[in-house]
Amino acid sequence: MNNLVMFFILSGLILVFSVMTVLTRRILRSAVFLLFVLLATAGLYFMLDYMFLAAVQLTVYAGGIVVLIIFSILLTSHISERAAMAGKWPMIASAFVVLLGAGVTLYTIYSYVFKASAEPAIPSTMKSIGSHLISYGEDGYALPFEVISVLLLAVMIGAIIVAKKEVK
Amino acid sequence: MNLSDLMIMRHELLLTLLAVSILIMDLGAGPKHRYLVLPVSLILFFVNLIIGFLPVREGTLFGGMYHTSGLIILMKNILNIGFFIVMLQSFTWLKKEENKLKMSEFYVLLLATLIGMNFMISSGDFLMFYLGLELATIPMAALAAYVHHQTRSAEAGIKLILISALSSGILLFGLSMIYGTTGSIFFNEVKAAYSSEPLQVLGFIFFFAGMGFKISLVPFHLWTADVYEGAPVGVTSYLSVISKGAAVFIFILVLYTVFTSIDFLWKDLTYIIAVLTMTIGNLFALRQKNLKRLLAFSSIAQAGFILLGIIAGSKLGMASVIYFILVYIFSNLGAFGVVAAIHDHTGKESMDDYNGLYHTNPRLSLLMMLSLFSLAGIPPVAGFFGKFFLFTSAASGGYYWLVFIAVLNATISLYYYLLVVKAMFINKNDHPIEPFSSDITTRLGLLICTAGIVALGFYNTVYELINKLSIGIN
Amino acid sequence: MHFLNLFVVVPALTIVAILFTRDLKGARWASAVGMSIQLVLAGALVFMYLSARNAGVADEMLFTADSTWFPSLNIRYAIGVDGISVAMIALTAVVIFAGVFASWEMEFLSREFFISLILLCSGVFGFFISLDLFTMFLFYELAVIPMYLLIGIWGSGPKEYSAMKLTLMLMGGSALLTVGILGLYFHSAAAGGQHTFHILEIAKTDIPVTAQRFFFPFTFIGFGILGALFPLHTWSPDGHSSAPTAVSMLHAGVLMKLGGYGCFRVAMFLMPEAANEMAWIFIILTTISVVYGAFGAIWQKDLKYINAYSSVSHCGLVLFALLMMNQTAMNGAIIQMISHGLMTALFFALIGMIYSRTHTRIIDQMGGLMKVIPFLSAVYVIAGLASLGLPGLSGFVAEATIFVGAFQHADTFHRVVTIVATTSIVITAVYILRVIGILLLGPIKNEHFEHLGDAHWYERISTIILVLGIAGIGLAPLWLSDMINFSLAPIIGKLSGLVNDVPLVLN
Amino acid sequence: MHQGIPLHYFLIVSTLMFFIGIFGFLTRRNLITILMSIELILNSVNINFVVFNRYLFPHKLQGHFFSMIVIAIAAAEAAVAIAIIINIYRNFRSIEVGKVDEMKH
Amino acid sequence: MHGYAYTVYILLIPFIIFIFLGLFGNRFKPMFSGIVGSAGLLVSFILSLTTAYRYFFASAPGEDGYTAIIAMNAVWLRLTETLHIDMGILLDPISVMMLIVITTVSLMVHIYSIGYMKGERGYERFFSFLSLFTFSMLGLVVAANIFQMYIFWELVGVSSYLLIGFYYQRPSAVAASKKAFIVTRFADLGFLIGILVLSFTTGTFDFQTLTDPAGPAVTHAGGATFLGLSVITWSLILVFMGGAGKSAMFPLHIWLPDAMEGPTPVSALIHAATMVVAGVYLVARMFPVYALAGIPALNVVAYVGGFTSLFAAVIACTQLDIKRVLAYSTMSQIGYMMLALGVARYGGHEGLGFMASMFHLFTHAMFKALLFLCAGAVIHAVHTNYMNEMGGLRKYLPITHITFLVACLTIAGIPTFAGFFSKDEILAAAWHHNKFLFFVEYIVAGLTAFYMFRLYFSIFQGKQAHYHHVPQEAPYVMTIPLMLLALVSVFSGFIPFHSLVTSDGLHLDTRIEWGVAIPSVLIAVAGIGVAAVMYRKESALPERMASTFRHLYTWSYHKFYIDEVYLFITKKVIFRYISTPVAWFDRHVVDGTINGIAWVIVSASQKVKGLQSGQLQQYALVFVSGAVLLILVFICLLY
Repeated sequence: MNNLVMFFILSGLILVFSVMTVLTRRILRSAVFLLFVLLATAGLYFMLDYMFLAAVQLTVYAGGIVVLIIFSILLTSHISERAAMAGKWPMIASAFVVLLGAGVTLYTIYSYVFKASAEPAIPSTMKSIGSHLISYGEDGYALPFEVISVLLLAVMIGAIIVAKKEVK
Repeated sequence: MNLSDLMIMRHELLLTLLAVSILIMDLGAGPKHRYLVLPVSLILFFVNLIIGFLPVREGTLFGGMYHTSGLIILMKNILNIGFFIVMLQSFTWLKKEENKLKMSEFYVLLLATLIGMNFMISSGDFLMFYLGLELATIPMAALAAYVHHQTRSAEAGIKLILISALSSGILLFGLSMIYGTTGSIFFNEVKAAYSSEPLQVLGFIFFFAGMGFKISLVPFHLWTADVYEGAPVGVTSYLSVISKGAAVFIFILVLYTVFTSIDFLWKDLTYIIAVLTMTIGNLFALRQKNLKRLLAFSSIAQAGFILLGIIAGSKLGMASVIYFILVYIFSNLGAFGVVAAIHDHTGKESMDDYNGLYHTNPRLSLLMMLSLFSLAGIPPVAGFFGKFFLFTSAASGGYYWLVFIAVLNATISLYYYLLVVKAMFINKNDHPIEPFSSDITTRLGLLICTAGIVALGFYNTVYELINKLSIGIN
Repeated sequence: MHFLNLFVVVPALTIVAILFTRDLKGARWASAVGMSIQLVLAGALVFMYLSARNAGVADEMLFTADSTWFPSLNIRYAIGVDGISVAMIALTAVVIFAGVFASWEMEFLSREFFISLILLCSGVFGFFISLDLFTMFLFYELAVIPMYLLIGIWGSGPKEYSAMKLTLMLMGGSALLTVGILGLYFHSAAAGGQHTFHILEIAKTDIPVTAQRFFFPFTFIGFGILGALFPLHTWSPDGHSSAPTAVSMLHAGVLMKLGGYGCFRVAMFLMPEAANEMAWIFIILTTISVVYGAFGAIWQKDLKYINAYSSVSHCGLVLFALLMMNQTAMNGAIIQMISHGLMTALFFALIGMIYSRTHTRIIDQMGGLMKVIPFLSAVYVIAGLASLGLPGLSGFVAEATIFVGAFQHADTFHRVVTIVATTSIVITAVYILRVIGILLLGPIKNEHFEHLGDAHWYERISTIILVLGIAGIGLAPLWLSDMINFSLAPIIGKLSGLVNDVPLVLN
Repeated sequence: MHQGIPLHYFLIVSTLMFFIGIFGFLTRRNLITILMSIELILNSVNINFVVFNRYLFPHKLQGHFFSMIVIAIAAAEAAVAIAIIINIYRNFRSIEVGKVDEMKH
Repeated sequence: MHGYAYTVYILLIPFIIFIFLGLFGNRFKPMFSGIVGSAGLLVSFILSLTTAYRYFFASAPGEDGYTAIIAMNAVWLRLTETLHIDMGILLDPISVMMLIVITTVSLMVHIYSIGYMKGERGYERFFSFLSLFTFSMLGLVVAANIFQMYIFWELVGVSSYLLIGFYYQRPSAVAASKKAFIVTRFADLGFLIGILVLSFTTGTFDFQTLTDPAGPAVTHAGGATFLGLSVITWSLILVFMGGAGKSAMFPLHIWLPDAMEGPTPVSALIHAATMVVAGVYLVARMFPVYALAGIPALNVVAYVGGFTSLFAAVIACTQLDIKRVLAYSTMSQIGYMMLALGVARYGGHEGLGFMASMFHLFTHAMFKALLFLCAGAVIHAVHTNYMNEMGGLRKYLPITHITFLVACLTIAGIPTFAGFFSKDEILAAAWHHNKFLFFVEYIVAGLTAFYMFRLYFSIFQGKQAHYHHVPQEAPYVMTIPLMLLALVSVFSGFIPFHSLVTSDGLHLDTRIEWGVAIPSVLIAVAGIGVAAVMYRKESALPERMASTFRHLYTWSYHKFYIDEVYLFITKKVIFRYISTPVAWFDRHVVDGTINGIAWVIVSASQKVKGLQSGQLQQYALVFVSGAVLLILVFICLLY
């Protein structure tokens, strides 16, 4: 029961701040709302016993991305600047499409009977996660782990190249 | 698992090694010797290309996340060939003064995307697939935004990164549904558990939309033209050929090996999308004056043709698709090579600038014509065979009306290809592009394209090899 | 190397030779030599073919060769000829030979011109020797596409428009054709069997009637567009009028015959039941085309337009006769193809030669040319007479055979349309004589014309070889007719056969 | 179900979040807020993966690691996107998406 | 076996001369081609005479009378199992007779032309064409096969075209040649369709099989009918249409007067003596079929012939161009022949008309050729075609005058001259079968005498016209043929046609039926008398007559406006209301549709460009909408 209450609080936060993120006209606020959403999501992960993931969510998402976003906002806009929204018709069209999509998707999800696996769960402790992460066998994630390092390297170079000021 | 097992990943490892060595060379070389990095990387990549053809063990690694087969290696080699040509073609542009400080990074980024594609093709689960896809996409955005002083380049970059993020979001949502309904992200397990439950269909369609973005299928194509136009020519040709080719490869692999149980569904889906893609692509291409943009839309239409092979769901279909991609690499890179050469020397890329080109630069015009004819599917160049085989595979599934629509579209596409031919050969121009001679690398690139366009059709071994390796839905 | 391969190899070598030349002089001599060899080869082929037949060889196709190209798809490079293709090859050789000499003074980008021209003709030769639908289709498109450049670069008038229209319409035709060919391919074997593109092998299998009904229109119209089937003929007047001389010759003379040839060799031969069922639709269309083309020609003022419409009429007669589906009429159709090929080539050659002198093609601006350029004028009259079906020239042989054959049909409908079609011979006479009257006879309208020079030696070669062909067939048609008849027999046999009905698989 | 919360509840939240993100993507005029919408989308996907993993297939950690990778990629994407946005800002002096339409038709 | 194989040379010699002169004629002096042509024809003439002698006289006719001989036959083109076009030579009484007619007249014309055409440009071309014509005409008459006949029929037509248009720089000649060709071509269309129908019904082209009274044509006569007539009858009517065209029967006659634009020897040979009777010959050739299987068709022949003879005679009375008068006279006389055939029946005395027709054909060929050659000599001398610009030439051109007079008397049917005998037979045949036509022919006889002597008096008598230079008699090379032909005209009436050329090959007993003959002679004399009164001396009588019968005169003078009707049909109807709309339709509707498709595609391309707005969010909207739409379609509708 507690969990349920907790869930409703968290999901309520998520949904409200999500909406506010996309609707508020102040960009910085929007970033802050996003931060709340991400934090609440982390809360969900905690609830589901995925501590490590929740930590990652907090550090990388809330700590990294949102900070990056806030920096860039500060770099490119004034605090007081109010962001414009799309015109009336794009809004209506987008809302229509989104509502339709959400409706169909929800309906489909709701009418689907999920089948749980009967096999016993494995613990999601730091230790097991760590060993999975460096394992290269069944259910091991060493390869993605390595590849993502290549990705990050490439992205680093790319971001530098793009953002670097031209030497005239 | 031991070291020799890792050799199964030879393609990816070598590429990574290459990327890192270029980076180190670039860092290590003093300002005086930096210009040497480019030719050295070219040569190294050529060596890699050759090594790629050496026999390698097939196998599965990392608990099924990574696997190779003769087919996959073939695909990787095809991509390598295209990559080499792109490297050759962007050489002149990279040497320019404006790129002095970011020459070798270009190759590194390109290599990173190629590594991503290789992983993507070799992936045995959706995680690696997704990772490869992103690795092949995100650096692309940086490459598209490579030219600082051009607003268009930045515009291309932002459009690419944002739409690709959106599409990967949608794709991921689909994947999450696939995961939720099948309990696995591994291809073979997903295959076993997949049926046509509505939620699974939904997941599949989101997945399809995400792939549609990469292959630029209508209606997920709109970014294509803008990005192609704004990005540097080398990046555009890379996007239009290698990037798209890799996406098609993994797409067809996934369709043929994972979603076999809902083939009726994706066949219908492909039917609709194929018709839309060919027609819309052509309609937009009709009135383009900018060569890059024209080729962008034409490449959308070509993607529609590719679907004709996919829809067959047979060994023949896959062979035709792979063969077509190979042909398409040569033809499109031939066309882009000419555009790049002219752009490098004159900065012009409008069709009107090409008026009377034949009288000043006959060889470039001839190659351009050959490439365009190959794209249009005119014999005796390779494109004819490629297209004909695609049509054959669609017909083998009984999709005769689709073939008919496709061939009509091929006729429409011939119209705008001929417009370019007309500009070069027929139109008069008081100030035609002056005769110029290109770098050895550009020439080499164009030569490879020409050879490919001319010989690929008649040299049946290539097709037979592809056919031997291809698979179909059983 | 196999003998028939030479027909593709010689043009290819000629093209290579032209690549090594520097200017017009070299290019034209290289072409002339190459095409003379080709002419000799064609003559040798006719001779070899006839002697083989006389020696009692009864195979459907002679000089066959078959090598696999794409084994997985069973695409083969299969070649072979029967009497009909031999005749068409001979026609092509004559016309291209004449065409080379007719473009003797092509100054502008001469090497490119001759290369494209010969590329075109190699496509045509390849088409006629092919027994495999794939290679046939390949050569077909190969023959069509150089037209764009040939008309676009070296043409006159609204050349870009015409070139584009011609190319697109013909490619539209090949769009239909693709479907037809693929349909044939996938119905060429019983379930589980190896599909094939080989014409003779497809002919041995019974394609389900439902499939035939679907694919016959595709194939027939596809080829029909090239054969100027009404109402898809409009590329022809524009294309022909804008094309340079040799191209008009080759296009109207030979390329349009690809359409007729394909119509019966592929569409009708391989899908006989559907051909029988649907013939009436196309008979009506072709009847219209025959009469309509002739009426259309009366009104025209441009020489090339007149001839183009006349081609519509005459080629309509080819398809008309083919659809009659009896041996006599089909024989007539093939003779008509050859006859029309020769005479229309002659017409276009002459029009080109006259144009190069008078710099106009509008008949009202000319007159009395007979006095100043008697040779060309006399040949023009001969061509005209051949066109209106004068006995002793090839046109008559063809028309007589067609009309007699068509009229032998037991069905009243066929006989009625035959009578309608025969009226074209009067209308043809009207426009031919009108042109001759205005153009060649009467007083000289323009004093500049007083000093025109008559034909040069190369122009004489070009025209005389065609006149010889026309008169040769006209005076002694029996050998040709017999040669064709022999090869028609299996086709007719197939057309009157029956197969069982199996449903068509179609998504 | 798990701890008394039905699976569907999570899915409803994530789905709504997904579409809110898409709505934001479609309507916000500022490139950075568009980027934030993307983060919403990715976040919702993560919830899906995690929830599926926990509720349905806890015998492996596929969903869990998938989410992790997505988070990492989201970061990478954001990095490049922000780099380009800064570049755009330099070029256009604005990060209004409507102004970035030099190439069209 | 039969020993007639040499007859092929009768044909081949002119053909070789045609080829030779056509290719190399201009290498030699002009006179050379004339001599070569005439010499060649002389050989043909002698061979023809030999053939005739051998055929008719050297061996007595058998029980079946004169039977047909196939001198040679070779397949030229195989069409079906049974139908094949052969090149053969069929010798029977009428073809042998025609050989004589053609070679004789042609020889005379050749010799005459050597003088007449002197100094003309294209001399060798003229002789080359003449040879071509002779070849074609000979081929036509000896044809063993109806399709062979059609082939030569066409060749004759084209030779006629070439010769009428000989003065190709004269627009009127060009127009006339074109008209001749097209009108006859139109008629030949009927002939061709007739052949098609006939061959379809009978399964043969062969004349002998066709005309065999027990053959398929006759036995199939009772077959299917169309509009009340049997198919065979229809085919015969269609075949007759071809004949009517060539023989200038109403209403296909309009080309013949215009054909006089050709050189006069051509008119003599082609448009008087030989080609124009091809239609008569055709009907005669097919006569057994007509008589046994297609009586309605034969009636058509009779009435068309009768009407044409009257119609042409009326017009001839008012024309001023002497060649045109002769042309209408030719039409009128051919009408006689047609009528004779039309009133004949197969076998015995019923076949009198057939024999009469052939007889008249023969005599007419001679005297009409003579008339034309004389006219040529006159024109040669005075350089005008119009009789009102002539007069009193009697003393300048004595030989021409005498020969012309002989010819006029012959055509008028004055006894002892050839025309009398042949015309009398025709009238007798008509009398026995159709009284109405018989009376028509009486009128025509009178009119004939009138207009011929109107011509004679206007040219040779009457007032002395003013000439630019003194007219001179033609050289001997021209006058000798005149004299020869005059001799033939006088005496050919005594040839025993009734035992040589009959409908069934058997001997036919005839005698002159005085009851018919005497009135006709009287009418002829009356006609001559009227002409003498009106034209012998200059008088106002013709004017008065003209004003009295003003309408008739004007209509007759304008040839009953038939030309105008044709002009209306061709220029207005075909050109303006068919061809022009067809051309318009082709450019705007058919081609317009094709261009319209292109336009639609291009404008669709223009319309959709808004989709590519450059707006990132719009792209995304399309992206998402596409995905949602697909989901809707596939989840809600399809699965």
